[in-house]
Amino acid sequence: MELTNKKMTEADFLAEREKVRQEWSTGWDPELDFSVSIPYLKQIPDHKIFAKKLLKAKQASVTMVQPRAGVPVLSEHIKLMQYLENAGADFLPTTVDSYTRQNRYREAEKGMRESEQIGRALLNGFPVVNHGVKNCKTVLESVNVPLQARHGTPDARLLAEIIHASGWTSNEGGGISYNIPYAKSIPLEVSLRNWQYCDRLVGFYQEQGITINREPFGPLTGTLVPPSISNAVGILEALLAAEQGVKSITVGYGMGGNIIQDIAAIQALQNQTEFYLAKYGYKDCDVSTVFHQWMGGFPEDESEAMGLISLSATVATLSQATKMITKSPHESIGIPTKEANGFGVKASKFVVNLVKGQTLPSTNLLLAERYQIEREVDSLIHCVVEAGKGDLAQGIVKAFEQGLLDIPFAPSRYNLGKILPARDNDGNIRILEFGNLGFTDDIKAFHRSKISERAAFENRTLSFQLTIDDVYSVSTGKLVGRPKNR
Amino acid sequence: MELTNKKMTEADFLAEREKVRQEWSTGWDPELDFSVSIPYLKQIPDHKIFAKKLLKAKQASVTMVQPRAGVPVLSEHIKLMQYLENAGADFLPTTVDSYTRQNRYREAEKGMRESEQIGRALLNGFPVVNHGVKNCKTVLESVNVPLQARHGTPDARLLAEIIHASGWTSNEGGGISYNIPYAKSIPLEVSLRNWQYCDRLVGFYQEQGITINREPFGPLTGTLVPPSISNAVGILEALLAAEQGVKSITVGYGMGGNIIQDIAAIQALQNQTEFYLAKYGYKDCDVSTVFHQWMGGFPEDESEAMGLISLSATVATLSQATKMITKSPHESIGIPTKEANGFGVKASKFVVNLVKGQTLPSTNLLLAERYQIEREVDSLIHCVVEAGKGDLAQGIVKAFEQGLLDIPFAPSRYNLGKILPARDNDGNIRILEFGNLGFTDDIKAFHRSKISERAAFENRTLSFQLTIDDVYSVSTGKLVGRPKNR
Amino acid sequence: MKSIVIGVIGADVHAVGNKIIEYTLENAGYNVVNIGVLSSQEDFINAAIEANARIILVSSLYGHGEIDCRGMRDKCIEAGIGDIKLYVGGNIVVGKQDFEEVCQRFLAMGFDRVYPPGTTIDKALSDIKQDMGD
Amino acid sequence: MKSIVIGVIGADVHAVGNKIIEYTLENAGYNVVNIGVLSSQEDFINAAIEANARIILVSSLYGHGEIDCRGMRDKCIEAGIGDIKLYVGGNIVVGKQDFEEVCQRFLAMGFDRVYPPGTTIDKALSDIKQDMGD
Ligand code: B12
Ligand code: B12
Repeated sequence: MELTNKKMTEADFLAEREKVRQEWSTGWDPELDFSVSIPYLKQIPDHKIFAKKLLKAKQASVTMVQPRAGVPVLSEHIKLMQYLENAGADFLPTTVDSYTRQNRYREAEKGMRESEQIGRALLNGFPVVNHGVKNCKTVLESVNVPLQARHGTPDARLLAEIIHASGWTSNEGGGISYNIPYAKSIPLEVSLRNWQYCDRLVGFYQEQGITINREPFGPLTGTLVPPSISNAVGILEALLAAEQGVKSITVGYGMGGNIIQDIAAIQALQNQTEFYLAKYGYKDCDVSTVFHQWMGGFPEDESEAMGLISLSATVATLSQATKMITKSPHESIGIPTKEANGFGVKASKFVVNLVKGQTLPSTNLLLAERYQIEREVDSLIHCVVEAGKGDLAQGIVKAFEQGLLDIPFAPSRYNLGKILPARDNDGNIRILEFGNLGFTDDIKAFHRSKISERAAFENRTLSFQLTIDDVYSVSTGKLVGRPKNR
Repeated sequence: MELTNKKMTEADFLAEREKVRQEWSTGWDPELDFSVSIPYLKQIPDHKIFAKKLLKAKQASVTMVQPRAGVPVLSEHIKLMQYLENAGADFLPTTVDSYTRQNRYREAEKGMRESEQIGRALLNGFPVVNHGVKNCKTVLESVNVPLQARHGTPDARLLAEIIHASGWTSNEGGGISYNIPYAKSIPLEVSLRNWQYCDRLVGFYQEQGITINREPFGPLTGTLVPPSISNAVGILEALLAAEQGVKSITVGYGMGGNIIQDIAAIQALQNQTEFYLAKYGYKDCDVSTVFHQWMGGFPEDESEAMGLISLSATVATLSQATKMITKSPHESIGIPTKEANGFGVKASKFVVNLVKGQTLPSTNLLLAERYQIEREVDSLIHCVVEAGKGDLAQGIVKAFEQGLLDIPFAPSRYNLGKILPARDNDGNIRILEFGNLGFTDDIKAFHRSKISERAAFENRTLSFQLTIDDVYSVSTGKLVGRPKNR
Repeated sequence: MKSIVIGVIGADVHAVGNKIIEYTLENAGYNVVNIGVLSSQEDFINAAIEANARIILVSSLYGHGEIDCRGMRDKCIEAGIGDIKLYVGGNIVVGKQDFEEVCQRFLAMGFDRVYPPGTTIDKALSDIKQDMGD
Repeated sequence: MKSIVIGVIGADVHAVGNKIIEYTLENAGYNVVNIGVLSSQEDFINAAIEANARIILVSSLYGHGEIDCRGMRDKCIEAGIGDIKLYVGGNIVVGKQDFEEVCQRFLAMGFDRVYPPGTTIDKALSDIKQDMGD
């Protein structure tokens, strides 16, 4: 069956569902039956429902705080969640381990059991599928804020079934954003198809009056991603989700480092997601935004990391993103202890409380940057639509094939990998090599002139070295990766 | 001899100098003789000269980082300084203990000796006078950046002699800013007179071709000080210093919390200090600014404190202040360990490096706030000039007597203590009770309307309770001290 | 009205907390004698005798509290008010120290109640009420 | 040109460092065989045999390195390249652990060189040169 951007029929969906539930023993659990999951989801109190809390935050213009966190053993994971809630997290995550993300449940099982035995985490997250509905419900029932799964799974169908049936009211991911940065050889057709299922599941619950939030993963590879590329991907995934009946969508963006560009990007993202949803006829979606604290390589020094975390929190708050994802002072080293994770949450929350209500006024500079991002997004989406001859899902596959959409530093072989980003003289992320990126000539000229300005200032030629220097720059305490003598 | 704002004659200065050197045994030290100190100061390399490094920073629009720090025992103090230099401090301080600040050298001696013996600091700083020139030179020679004394001493004449002869090329303080917040019963005539001496000493060195920097203490009581009041005091002290021959002046400001107001305050301070110096005929002074990270009560939690420190650093950098004074995560508890102090330095420095070059564009809001501060400063300085019938020093004494100048929460009985500050709805620091403050009626009306707006929003009457709530607010993680139900 | 003497001891000029303590205790219904900052042990004791106070509440913020408070109980005894309650709070020693130890040091000096940094006056109100017999 | 095999082991997709390592080692004059992310022990070993490599440089960033690297030396021996140098670096275990201990664990697994987090490839170049006999 060819991939198209069409709502799955209920029959197709239910038939596929039977197969999905066969993938691992926990799928057989009768608590996954809709006759059990729907009443369970309906009795969840408002304060644990993602969509409702997001809407309230958006209306109050207050930026909510959410960490990433997950450990393999249930009791430890609950302690972790409770600790982070006490530290002030407005939303809780459950980060899923990397075996589960690749549907390698056998290895996940082994890692989970061994971690239990030796009392030291051998997995980098909580294996939701192996834990199953019962344990996932226990997690939800141990906390007082909404729960979301955060992962990076090209095929998250069983995972989505299990978390939603457990009352976790949000799922992160998407057919592009949980494939291109997270896989090597999974065709986009496959991941897009799988995520249509995840979205259709949410749409199904929506039809029963249960709103579940969906969050495309904004930062992609987290490494020098130009805002228009990540915004375009977020908008495309929002459109695909809406087609399957999703009504609460949170689009995301990973901090770039130039304050004006970051705020412009969040404003453009909110604005254009709403615009495109309306344009395609999805008129009753709630759109909110999430700002990810710096997603690239972190400084090793913990005080510097705290500086970066708090700076990220300041920009997130000024941008009035609905939510921010926090980092910890251990970021460059390894999965944080709960204390280190709480440190990031508390500092971020403190900054939010002090800065909330303050915004960066709309200046020409800000408007110009936002306009630039919006034009670029329009150009990219236009290419996708053209490539798909009107079908968005087809368009996405084609666009990646041809490199019209291209994500820097992505591991996937279904990504052309020809573009090279670099910063301009003010630290804005621009593009040095376009490959086949779907930009009009005037947009390319703008990027070229911006990067040339920098190269001239640094008295060097345009080359991959600029990109490399910028990959290292923030972790070594600079925004622009200048050569030594500058 | 009546106090007037006139440059001390060399004869008067030298005569007084003989007496000052009698105050404590270390004053007799022949290294204080100009025949020794002038050549010593002349051989100090550029990178240890405050004025030169400040000028370079100002020209490059980079905000320099300086902590506060000082412990009683020499060897420990040197370790502390070296540690902070390694952490990235661009300038080093030496915070002086509170007995020395009150010229209680006998108690300082006792505290110093006892600290040496029990191996635990009993003094809250480095007793410069008791240490004398020899030890102070050892400190300077152990580091590679400029050194400054930071204290709070109404009579710092001997202290100034000792530090400058030791090659410390900056001294913080002033006749107002090191009296009103730091003393109870020392008449302003006395402290102003003493600081004329300190400034004249710097002027004397200047005549020998040696530039020493002077820095009025901007934050005053550090507690809800309206920007126009601290700016006016800084400008007045700059004028008094310039009269005595000081050429390098750094005026200061303590963060208030509203980003726009903070940036407006720094811009107004730089601008008006230059303006008034020129107006009074001091045409060749270098003016720079220093932004103090939040000076009021700090949150106890160390991660929150790190959030506040990094937020302060962000605002300082955006304001393009020439220098910032950092705080540590131990602030609310006690004098920090060197590690905790270094934590604040490193986080701040990291933020500077990431944010430098980025500014808040001049918007109407920013310009309006700056204009407001400038008008208020003009109004205050006008009152001082009037009160002194043309003599600034006399005017300052009279203005404080009458409450035309009034500093909130100051311990001095020479301060009327009638004004009460409070925040407006946006967190700007405004004035609730004016006492006799030298504001024109339209300025008062502006403040009243701003605070009434907040009171109306909070549905409560104007009272001291607003001020109290605002004293506690930042340390409890809010900018505006709202009542519980808001 | 029952009297309580407050002030900030030694060469300490931290005035903000002192003003708030005055306001809070007056609101709580006590006769507050505030001798302000930069006060000596003698200033506290004289004020307590004059006002017939039951409690002397010493603030020390700047770190020299340990030196400044030594011998205060003896001076009270000499002055004939040996059984007055002595409170101390603020940031009473230099730096972040183990509070248990710090507390012992001040109890040994004859203080009745010793508070760690961050104890706002509100949190001590119930102790005051108790010692006042309210 | 001397050959070196690089890649990211296990279910790990961190691609940025891998691309930079390739670039750096090529610049240093080696023939780099980059098997990319999501590579198994077998992928590494097959590539090493094919390219006649002297070093296998394993990256592991995501935390499962300990599980993923077990038995790799034995597999090399079985495949007849028992004396190949095995490097491992990145963020090779879960969380912030005492590196001495971590290092011992990997040495015991038969790795020759084990690097703590934050060791960029530049810092390992001199070790590589040495083991290559340059
Ligand atoms: C960017 C990033 C991502 C991107 C990766 C995009 C991509 N496909 O490449 C995204 C967002 C997708 C991602 C996903 C995940 N990530 Co990640 N990620 C990072 C981050 C922030 C930067 C990595 C990076 O690119 N650095 C820049 C490059 C140039 O440096 P590098 O990778 O370290 O490589 C250099 C050196 O390490 C060294 N090196 C590498 N290998 C070797 C080998 C030898 C022998 C030598 C000598 C040197 C060497 O040389 C390289 C070049 O100089 C790091 C944390 C950090 N470092 O700040 C976390 C981090 C690596 N990620 C982590 C984790 C756990 C994950 C996830 C499980 C998700 C999560 N926590 O939510 C998933 C895993 C997915 C998977 N299956 O692998 C953890 C690993 C934890 C641990 N080991 O305990 C880290 C450390 C963050 C943390 N503290 O939690 N991540
Ligand atoms: C504002 C401030 C200043 C202002 C004071 C202005 C003024 N005249 O009042 C200025 C800038 C002038 C200043 C100067 C100095 N300060 Co100061 N200052 C502060 C700061 C930031 C806030 C104090 C404050 O006003 N808080 C708000 C009020 C409401 O709270 P509070 O004072 O703590 O009082 C409350 C409670 O403590 C409690 N309380 C107080 N006393 C008592 C007693 C009892 C019995 C009880 C139950 C409760 C109680 O109730 C009060 C009301 O709720 C604190 C650090 C902090 N807390 O964040 C440092 C701090 C107190 N200062 C300190 C120091 C060292 C100094 C200086 C020596 C200079 C320096 N480091 O550069 C000089 C000292 C001058 C002198 N001779 O005293 C140190 C003391 C260190 C220590 N104990 O180890 C602190 C802790 C900062 C630090 N970590 O280094 N300071």
